[in-house]
Amino acid sequence: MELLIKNGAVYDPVNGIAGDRADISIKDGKIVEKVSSGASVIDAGGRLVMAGGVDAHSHIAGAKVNLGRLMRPEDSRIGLKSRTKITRVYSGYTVPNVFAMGYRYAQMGYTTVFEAAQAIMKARHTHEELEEIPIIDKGALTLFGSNWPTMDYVREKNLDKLAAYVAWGLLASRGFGVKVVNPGGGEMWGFGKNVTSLDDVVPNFDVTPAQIIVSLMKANEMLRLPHSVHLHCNNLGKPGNYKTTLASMELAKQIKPAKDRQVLHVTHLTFNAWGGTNWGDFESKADEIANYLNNSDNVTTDMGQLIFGSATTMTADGPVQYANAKLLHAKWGNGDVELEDASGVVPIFYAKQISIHAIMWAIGLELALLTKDPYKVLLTTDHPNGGPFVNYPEVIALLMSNKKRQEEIKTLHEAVHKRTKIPGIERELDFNDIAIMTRAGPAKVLGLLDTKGHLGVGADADVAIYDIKPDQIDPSVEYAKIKSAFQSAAYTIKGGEVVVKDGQITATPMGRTFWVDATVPEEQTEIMMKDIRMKFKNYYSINLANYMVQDAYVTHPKVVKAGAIPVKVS
Amino acid sequence: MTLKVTLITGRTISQGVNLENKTSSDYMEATASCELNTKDIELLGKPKYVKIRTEYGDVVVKLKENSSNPSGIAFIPMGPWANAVVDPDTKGCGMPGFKGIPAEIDATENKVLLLKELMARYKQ
Amino acid sequence: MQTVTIKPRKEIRISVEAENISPDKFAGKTEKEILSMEAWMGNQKTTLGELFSVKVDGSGAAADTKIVMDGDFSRIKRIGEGMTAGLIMIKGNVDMHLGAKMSGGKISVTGNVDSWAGREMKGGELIIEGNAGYYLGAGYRGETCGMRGGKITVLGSALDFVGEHMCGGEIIVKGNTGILPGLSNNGGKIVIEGNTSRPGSEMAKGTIIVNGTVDEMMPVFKVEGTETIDGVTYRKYTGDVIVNGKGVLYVK
Amino acid sequence: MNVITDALCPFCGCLCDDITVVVEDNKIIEAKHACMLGSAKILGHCRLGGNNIETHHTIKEPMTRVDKNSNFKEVSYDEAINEAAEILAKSKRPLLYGWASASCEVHKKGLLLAEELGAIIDNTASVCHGPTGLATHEKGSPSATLGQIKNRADVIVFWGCNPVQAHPRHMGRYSSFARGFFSEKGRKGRKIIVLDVRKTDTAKMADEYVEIQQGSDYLVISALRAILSGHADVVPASVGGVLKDQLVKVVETLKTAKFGAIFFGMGLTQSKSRYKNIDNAVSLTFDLNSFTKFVITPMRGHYNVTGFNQVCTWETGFTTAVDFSRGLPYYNPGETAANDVLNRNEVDAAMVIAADAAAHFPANSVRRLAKMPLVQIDPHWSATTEIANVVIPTAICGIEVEGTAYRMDGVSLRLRKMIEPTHLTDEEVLERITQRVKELRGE
Repeated sequence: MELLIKNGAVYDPVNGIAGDRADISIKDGKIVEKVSSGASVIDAGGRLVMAGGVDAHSHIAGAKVNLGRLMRPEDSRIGLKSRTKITRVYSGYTVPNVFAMGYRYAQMGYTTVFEAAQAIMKARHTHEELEEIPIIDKGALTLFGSNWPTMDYVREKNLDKLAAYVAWGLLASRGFGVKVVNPGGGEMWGFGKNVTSLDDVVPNFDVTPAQIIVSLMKANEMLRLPHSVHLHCNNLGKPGNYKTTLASMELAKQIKPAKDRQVLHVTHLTFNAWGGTNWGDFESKADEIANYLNNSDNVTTDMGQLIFGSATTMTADGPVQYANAKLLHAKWGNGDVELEDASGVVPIFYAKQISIHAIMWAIGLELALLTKDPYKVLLTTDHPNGGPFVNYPEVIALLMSNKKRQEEIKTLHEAVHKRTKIPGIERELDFNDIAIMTRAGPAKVLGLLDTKGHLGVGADADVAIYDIKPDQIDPSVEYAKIKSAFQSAAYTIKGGEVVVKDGQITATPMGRTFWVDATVPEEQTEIMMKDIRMKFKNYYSINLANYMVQDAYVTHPKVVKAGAIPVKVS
Repeated sequence: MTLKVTLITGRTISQGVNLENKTSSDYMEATASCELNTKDIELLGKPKYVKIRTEYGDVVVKLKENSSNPSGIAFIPMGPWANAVVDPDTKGCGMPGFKGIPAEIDATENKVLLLKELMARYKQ
Repeated sequence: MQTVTIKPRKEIRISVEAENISPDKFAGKTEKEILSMEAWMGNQKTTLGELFSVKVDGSGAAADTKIVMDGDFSRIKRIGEGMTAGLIMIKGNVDMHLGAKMSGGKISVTGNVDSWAGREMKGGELIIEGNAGYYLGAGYRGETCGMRGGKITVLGSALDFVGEHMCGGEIIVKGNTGILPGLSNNGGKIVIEGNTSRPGSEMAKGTIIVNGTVDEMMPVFKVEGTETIDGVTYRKYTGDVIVNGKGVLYVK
Repeated sequence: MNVITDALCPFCGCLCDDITVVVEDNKIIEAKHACMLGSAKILGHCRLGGNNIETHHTIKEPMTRVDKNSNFKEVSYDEAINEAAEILAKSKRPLLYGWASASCEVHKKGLLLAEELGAIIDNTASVCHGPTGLATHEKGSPSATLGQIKNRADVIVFWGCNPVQAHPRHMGRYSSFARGFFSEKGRKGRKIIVLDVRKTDTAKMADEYVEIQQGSDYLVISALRAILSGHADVVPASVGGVLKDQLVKVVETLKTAKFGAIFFGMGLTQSKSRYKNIDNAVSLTFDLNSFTKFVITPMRGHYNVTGFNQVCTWETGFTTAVDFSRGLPYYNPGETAANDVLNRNEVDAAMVIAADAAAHFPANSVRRLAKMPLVQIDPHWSATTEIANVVIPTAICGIEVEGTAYRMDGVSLRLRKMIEPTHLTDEEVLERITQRVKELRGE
């Protein structure tokens, strides 16, 4: 099957194309040099063409997402759409059903999305949902930060075992990368407590969060994993936490990357670039974080942009969620996973006139606008923590238009003037920046730049065409047009197939699931497995034989090879 | 005499063991019964069978002794016999009244209906 | 002034969803237009005309529209849903969700109404001469607020969960109510002339007045002595203490 | 002889995964580690296995009958499937009920059929832990996997549940007797509190038994919460038949736990106040977390009743009792659950699959089912068979077919196939019914 996209105003930062008219040739799901005259043709007519969007951090599948749905029938009753001959039913806004999840991403021109947290023991559930999300390619990051084997090996300073465990854990969970959430805190939440700094000692395991982070970064690089360690910092959700965030970033300096990428991705900064000492003097410290990023090359971040209105917070950070539920008098979901991690789900409503929310809104934007290199700040809302992913076009419009920001600021609590820098920031991002923050950047951060995030030959034929003519629009002024165009792609092409036309779903192919198969020397795995077998015998409530995600749950796998020993090419 | 009780239904192990064995006498033995404590049984005159009546119907089951029941609590294992007398109202939340139904119990000479007979009643 | 008279054409077993029966929807419409309006019976799309005879006199805006319904509507759901103005007068019984989300106007019913009457009501008035079902003036699953405003009067009795999650407005039940009226009440007023049980659990704000007897009191209220309202002396309670509630419960 | 280790027991919500099954000539001759319930299921009722085959009645061939009082006629799968499709396609308010004894893969097919038909789809949680879902909508669900409880819990509460009878291996594997990392003393290191309306076998094993007057659980929970929040003064001397002194003692035990777990059953979900009991118990758990760590977990009955709720939630946004009649999913138990619509006599055709509605619904609902066109899909002859028109036997999930099931704590596991099936699977039958419905509708 061949397809030619003619006359696009192409933004492809990886290949140095910034708005030039170019044709994109597609054959058998890949971008190729050229196609035959028999190819079908889409005339982009000067409209904006980008690679399919890539989201490196979103909560789209698994136990806590489904708990969010279960807790919130009031959310599921909005966004409803009947089935058609092509599509299943849609439901939900902050916690959409699996079908709406895939359709809505595709409708925005996104083609690849990564679920940001799964416990190994609950990974089967994650994959059951991923299997039902239509169209998009996906993958899931696996939690390691409070796992007992992790902490044992960190304490023993046994990096070989740690690397073997990480490799095995990725296989067991069919995971893509190493997620670390409030390291050590998940274990402490097992008895209702938490760590408060990078140097607190986790009782019974005798390790600190800093040691966990550093060791996992080392293991990650030993394994040459495509993605770096993906960190949700300690003290998230607490005023003054920017110091912990900076200290965590600083740890990355000890590590050399094994690949051309960061060694640490620090996620959803909206929730951990906080100054002040309490809710009264709470303020943004996004400028400090941006300043750090501007002077460092081994750390990347994402915004976790806040969107006013309804959101559902969900995270493996169990203790912060209990604190939130208490503070908000909200319903509370908690999901401790034996020997592994915690999690919590709490609904929230972000209001413009609540000072804390107004400041948080500013943090994500400040971070993106004050950090010079857009490759270092990915566009996310930490769906659905900062707000649902369907609001990405709103974020794009805010980043591209100071006028829009200033109008929004007028409607917000006055704290946004005193305790953030956003009112004075004039920078407006251009289409190239946006293409980086939503395509090239996430693909690079994930280590998938070979096939994702760009339109060069050999890339996956994932393309979005938006109803904007870049040479005829002033995003600064016409931000409403920008927003609506990004909400509803003129075309989304996934693996060479037109899946969206004029914002409507036209086909629902099954996407692939990326996971990483990292090899370590067999004997290393065998030594590590002795410990694992002991843990299953004594502590897990299921048998080892039933633990690993079976092939039946990953029917369209895309296996990325990695490993501590050279991979044999077959 | 007529014994006034609060009726509850619930699982038992033999009800569970015979869950996929509904046509057997074992299942009937496991579920077509009513448990009362010794004192209540004596009040009824220690009959073999009892008829249970509620606002919603009546059913004949075998009487069994269970000393752990407080006086005035009658327990019937969940199943077709219990369901002949439970409250069909779902109280606005989908759940019928399987527990806490006011009931009257009398000794009876009538026989316990077989599952087939019980179901046949519903087809009339 | 527009008057729309609706009568059932046939006995209905499978409940019909007829949110189109509302002054807002009927205002300025002709008989023919109303007859062709959509309704759903189970999974079948149908029209009001298939189910009802409709007579229209005059024409007017919603506020000047009166809907007179005569007959058995006990399988017609969602009458007057979301209405903002006008009048619905029902001689007969009606099904669930009567006047759900209504914000203005008035609905009166001579018979009984099924559950969720006045669900998430914001304003207007609902008068029920017969009995009401469960969740009178309550909310939807998972929402934090039920009724927010307006007034509901039931001359008969109501079942469980009257005014659950109520955040405002007023509910008066002349007869008895089932258990847990005013559960999680967060504002508004509930008056029960008859008997009830377990009132005011988890109430944070709002007022509940019981003129009959309380079968079972929740063990979560502070006794505050007595207070006289309109010449009637009540035992006054405040709570629910568990949620540091500022709700007030008066029991005669 | 074939030995399958680490097999899952497809009976109760414990979903024990340590069963060793011995198979000979496609017959299961042994099921090591299984409890009485599990053995009965795996051995006794398996179509080809076990010693009880003569007494245990499975359905051999598809069967139909026009008149419910006449005898069944054995027919081909095609005929039965066609008839089932015709009944469902014609219906204005079809109900698809059951799903507890089937895998998640079956649930997915069922939800697709429900969408296609514009049906109401509901599972057995409706008469079991449906109220637990309703409480989750109100207050959430502070829970944990069972291993977390096994490793840490020093206080365990069983409220309105009787694991000795209903979940025989629960106390050994996950709760009272289980040993773990921080609980190497097992039972000796734990306090067990049982609250119930009668002294069940579980209550007899407790350190503290609190006998509640039937229907008063809600009041008792509120009293515990009031005491916990420092308002013991407003609590009367006796609540729900329990003396205040005992309640105060219980609160002291709860709040001084290092890790506490509450397990609850139908004693809460089915008693007066229904889901509000759970709502209140979740709040008690919430409140206790201000003092220590506490979690709460429902004792789910069937091995995969939880799985249906999971699949239904991720596919529709709602946990069960979903009404697709207007194309959009609509959810409101009290209005859309199986017994709501049956009690109101709204349903005009039904399909019961992997459950026995006729045995577990109140008489009034069964009477309705008995008088409408009724399709049953199940391996076993049950009360529902007695009132069905079309009966389609299928392979037994978890014994003859593999697939996914969710344990009571939401951990998903893969069911094993122990022996070869002799019948079509539920998935195949549902797929074919859906296909036939589409054809009948000209799609």
